[in-house]
Amino acid sequence: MHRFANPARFLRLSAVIQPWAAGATVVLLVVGLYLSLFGSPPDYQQGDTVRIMYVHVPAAWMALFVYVNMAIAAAVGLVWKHPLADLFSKAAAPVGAGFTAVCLVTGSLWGAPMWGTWWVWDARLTSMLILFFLYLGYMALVNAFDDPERGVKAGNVLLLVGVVNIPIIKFSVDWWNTLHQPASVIRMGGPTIAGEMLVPLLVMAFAFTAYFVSVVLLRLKSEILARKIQTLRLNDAQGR
Amino acid sequence: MNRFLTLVGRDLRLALRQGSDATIAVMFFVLCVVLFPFGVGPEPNILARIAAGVIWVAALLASLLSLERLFQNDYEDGSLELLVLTPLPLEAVVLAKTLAHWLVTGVPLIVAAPLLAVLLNMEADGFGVLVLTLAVGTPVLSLIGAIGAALTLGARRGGVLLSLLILPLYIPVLIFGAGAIDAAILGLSPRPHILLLSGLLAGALPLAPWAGAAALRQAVE
Amino acid sequence: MPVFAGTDLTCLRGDRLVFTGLDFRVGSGEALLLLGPNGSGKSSLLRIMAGLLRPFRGRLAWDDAAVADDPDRHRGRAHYVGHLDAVKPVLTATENLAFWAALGGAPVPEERARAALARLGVPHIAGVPGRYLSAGQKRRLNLARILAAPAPLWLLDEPTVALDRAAIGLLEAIIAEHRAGGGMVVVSTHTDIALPGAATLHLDDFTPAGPDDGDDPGDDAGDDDEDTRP
Amino acid sequence: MAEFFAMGGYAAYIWPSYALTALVMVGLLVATLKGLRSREATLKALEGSRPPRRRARREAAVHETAAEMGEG
Repeated sequence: MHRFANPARFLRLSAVIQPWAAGATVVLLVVGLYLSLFGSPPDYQQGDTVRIMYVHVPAAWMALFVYVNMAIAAAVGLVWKHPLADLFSKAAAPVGAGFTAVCLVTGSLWGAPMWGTWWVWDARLTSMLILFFLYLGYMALVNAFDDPERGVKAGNVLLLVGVVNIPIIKFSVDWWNTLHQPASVIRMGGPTIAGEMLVPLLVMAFAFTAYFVSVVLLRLKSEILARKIQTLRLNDAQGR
Repeated sequence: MNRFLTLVGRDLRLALRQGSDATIAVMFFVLCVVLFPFGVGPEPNILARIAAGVIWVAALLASLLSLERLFQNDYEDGSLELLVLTPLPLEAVVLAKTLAHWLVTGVPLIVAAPLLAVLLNMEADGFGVLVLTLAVGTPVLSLIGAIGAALTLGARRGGVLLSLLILPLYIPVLIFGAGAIDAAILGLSPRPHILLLSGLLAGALPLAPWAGAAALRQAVE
Repeated sequence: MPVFAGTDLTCLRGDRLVFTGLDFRVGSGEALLLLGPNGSGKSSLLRIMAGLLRPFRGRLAWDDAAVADDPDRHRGRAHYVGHLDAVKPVLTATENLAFWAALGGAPVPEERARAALARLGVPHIAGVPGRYLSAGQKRRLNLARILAAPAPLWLLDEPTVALDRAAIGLLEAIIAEHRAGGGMVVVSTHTDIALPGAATLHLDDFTPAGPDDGDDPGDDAGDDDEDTRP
Repeated sequence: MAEFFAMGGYAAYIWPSYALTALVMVGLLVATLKGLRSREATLKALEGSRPPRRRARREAAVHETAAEMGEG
């Protein structure tokens, strides 16, 4: 892993991966969209609304997947002082936040016809909302310092604290829900997934992952350039 | 240990001499709670129903109020650098300053809470549990808040940022704190809630000094 | 006879290389004077020596034992005076000082504090709250801190700022006394300060674009993504 | 075809879901590319404005350490 620390080496590697990731994103998205909109049957209970699931559930997976990746990168950045690991979390956060937002809104759009309400204080929804706030907090913190490196490092500590807290939040919210809400009102009466629904779901999940990889590589490159610009400016200011 | 107490003593002395911190937090707490009857109407049953949650939310916000300055003054006048360089481990510095902060701002909240419970017509069964949950919960608020205060040190608009970072992490404390009181009022045992709250305290005690120290080291670098 | 030494120190701030390949050595009773223009890394070097900043590369050693192995111990034997005076406006000079003396492990902090203030020629400010002190008095108060609790290594970053000529003379005498007792001092300064027999270190000798640093770009030059220009 | 767009009567929920997802994904991509292009331009302008020899040397020094950062 440390072999890729050199920005130049990373940029070359990323230039190789980039077209493949971008290509995979396009192909998978086309196939996934076809399957989820045409190629799969409506659910016998939920009708066509089940098609929302094909963006909603992969987005939820991505929201968690991206956060876990960011936290791992934060640990690597803090322990091994790995410069690319530092930048990764910063590059990934907006994408993760985007997927979380997609998950929340599509969930709402799914809930409206199915549950008859746009929002319920269900444990799942609530913990997703909190995850969204964590993303926003991380992004605000990273961008709040004049010295970008300091922001990224503070963000790393926050990500690790968040990792400890996410299970606690999840667990407390689950508990709170069972105490206050009669379980009969809201049930995620999810259909037992049949193969013809699972396939589009997985294809979409892979498409989102490929999209994440391509965008994060671009964002990382952008971050590296930003660092370079900063270095040059500082050197100019120092007159050397 | 002596050094630890020296630092706690100095922070207490500073807080008492420059006054305001403790009184502002507790006044904010009271005002915040008093606003609710104006918002939801004076109906005693409704107030009694929401009392536990309102008092806990107000305590959360009040403890957040003075957190921003937990390390700010020391950071600005150079004391923080010197504290990093003393033989006292930085984790102990964070813990000592957090303890002083809790003594100054957390304890007055615990004292004022029963009074507010009366104003909101809370059932008498909840009073003891209210004080107990606040006694266990407010140190957790101070500890988690210390992490946020260390992280936002030197940031632009640190205060607003601090609330954005910290409030989501406060949610479990709020849930278990208010949950215990509700349980007691409903005649159930508040024990599991209080145990979970104590668990949070046990978890925050090592985590907050570690994370706070890590953040402070970066702040002075 | 303790020796404090650094070998092959490199300091990186962000992506900017402040200095590289820097060696220094301070023995018991010796003094080291850091010279160089603004931005050449005098403060960074002192912060590295104190342990506030981690060197990107290189090793600090106290009597051949790496400082990084036991940072807590190192902090106990160094006093650092930075640009900020760390004076609390609501505490009196004695209280300010006694606090740092107590943290530094002095047995009777109050007494040490008063003695240190007297030694710096400002015994009359003992009971004055920090907010009424002038810049020069605050600086003396900060310098008194290094006397209030004993430590063998003094790291002074521009200690003469805000001091008048008489106070600088006092500081010189205090440093001489400290060195006579086997202490070591590292000072960065723009003004003249008399440190008899002090070694000097010009930091601009170690900046990457400096005149003496014409070494080869290194074996990784081929990895440079921007091609070298004609 | 119209039947397909009607989505069994749930068009008002399904199409916005997909539209929003597309909007977020395309928006992020566009913002990323825009930032990248503008930084590339800034870097080019900065590098063009300095004497090449000194720059190459300093860059070499920085890259040398960056490489060590990787291998160390």
